[in-house]
Amino acid sequence: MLLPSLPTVIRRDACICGDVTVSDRATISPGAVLQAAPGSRIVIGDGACIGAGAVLSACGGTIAIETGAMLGAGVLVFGWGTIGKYACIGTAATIYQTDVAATVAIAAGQIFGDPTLPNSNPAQPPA
Amino acid sequence: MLLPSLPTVIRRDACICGDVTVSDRATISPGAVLQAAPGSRIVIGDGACIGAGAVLSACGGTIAIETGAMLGAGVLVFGWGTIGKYACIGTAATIYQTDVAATVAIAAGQIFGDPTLPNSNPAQPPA
Amino acid sequence: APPTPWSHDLAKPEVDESAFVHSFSNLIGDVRVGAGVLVAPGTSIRADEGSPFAIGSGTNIQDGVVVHGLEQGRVVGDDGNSYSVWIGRDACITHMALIHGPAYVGDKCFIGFRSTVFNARVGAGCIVMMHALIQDVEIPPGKYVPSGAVITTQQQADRLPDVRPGDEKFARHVVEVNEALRAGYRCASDEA
Repeated sequence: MLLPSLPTVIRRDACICGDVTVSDRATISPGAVLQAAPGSRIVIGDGACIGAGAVLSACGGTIAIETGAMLGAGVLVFGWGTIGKYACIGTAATIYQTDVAATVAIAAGQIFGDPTLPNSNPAQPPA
Repeated sequence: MLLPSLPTVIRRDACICGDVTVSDRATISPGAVLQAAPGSRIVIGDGACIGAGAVLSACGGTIAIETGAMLGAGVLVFGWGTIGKYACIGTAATIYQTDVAATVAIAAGQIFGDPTLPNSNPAQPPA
Repeated sequence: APPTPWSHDLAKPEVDESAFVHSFSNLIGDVRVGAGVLVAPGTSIRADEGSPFAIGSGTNIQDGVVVHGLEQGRVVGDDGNSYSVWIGRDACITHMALIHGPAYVGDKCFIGFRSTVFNARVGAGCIVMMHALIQDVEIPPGKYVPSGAVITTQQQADRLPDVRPGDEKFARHVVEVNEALRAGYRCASDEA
């Protein structure tokens, strides 16, 4: 597998703009960018962790990161979608306009929601 | 699958004691506990993120959290072990005296390194 | 920009006054930014080893993009001069893409999420989808590079299909989102 390039963390703080709600029990790492276009929202739940240099760009709906969900360093979530409770999204994965079920773990560098790829739906949670 | 519960965070600060080195580009969430027994160490690298209420207890060696690695809320790392670069350890997982390879994503609530459990070695990184 | 040991003797970026460079980005060295360009938060454009860089008018550089260049190696830009990185007009360099010089990205190219262009030329009007690697090749204008493709030999580059009607659907959507965000940035910076 080609591991895509890892994020460069150039800033110690995070950039949050637009209608973004972050639980005070969530953790946002340095260099993360959370931005919601006008009319769209981002909601980050309790105990969620957003890794260094991750980008959440909401447009056309809501990006919800539920309780205890984890986004690794450099993860990209684009458009809209819910990352379910306790899901774990590996480093440098891309989630495009799609939901990820609760407790799913996604390996580093994967793409989900690409309309041009077969099998671009996230795995189901472990039984 | 039984969802793990999030740790109760009663402190806004983290508790760091013993020989613990934290990169100033790492993020340590409220209520995390990092403690190294005499003769043991903890090292936290650049861009690493330690979730709320996570517990790292070094004993008999070094716990190293490498660059960009993420530990979700309530993760327990006990004994010694290296969490490789950009690995992602899901909420409330337990890592006991074992290493986790770079970029591996581990689902919430899993246990690794327990000698009494079968299949208790962390997944290998994607080929 | 945070200083590097060698950055004190670097040329300063030249940014057209109609361009928007978000403060949460890192732009250093001889970078020539044209009219109406958007440089989003979390980008790093460092002409500290290879330089100069040119970013043509109307192009957008989205969140998390890295543009950098090797000290050695140059491409010829559309103006006939040598550049470490040339990005043409009305191009779209999307989230997390890496453009590493020597690199040429032509007018109206679309470089999808997390794709890499290194030591390569991507001709005008190409659409590169997500997580692709383009290295050591020259892609003719108007080609389509699917998601996850690894194009590292000229033979592979020459076999790429042309962009077909419909291929630009995803690209257009990402561009539209970007327009919405640009409006948001403008509001935010007016408030500030």
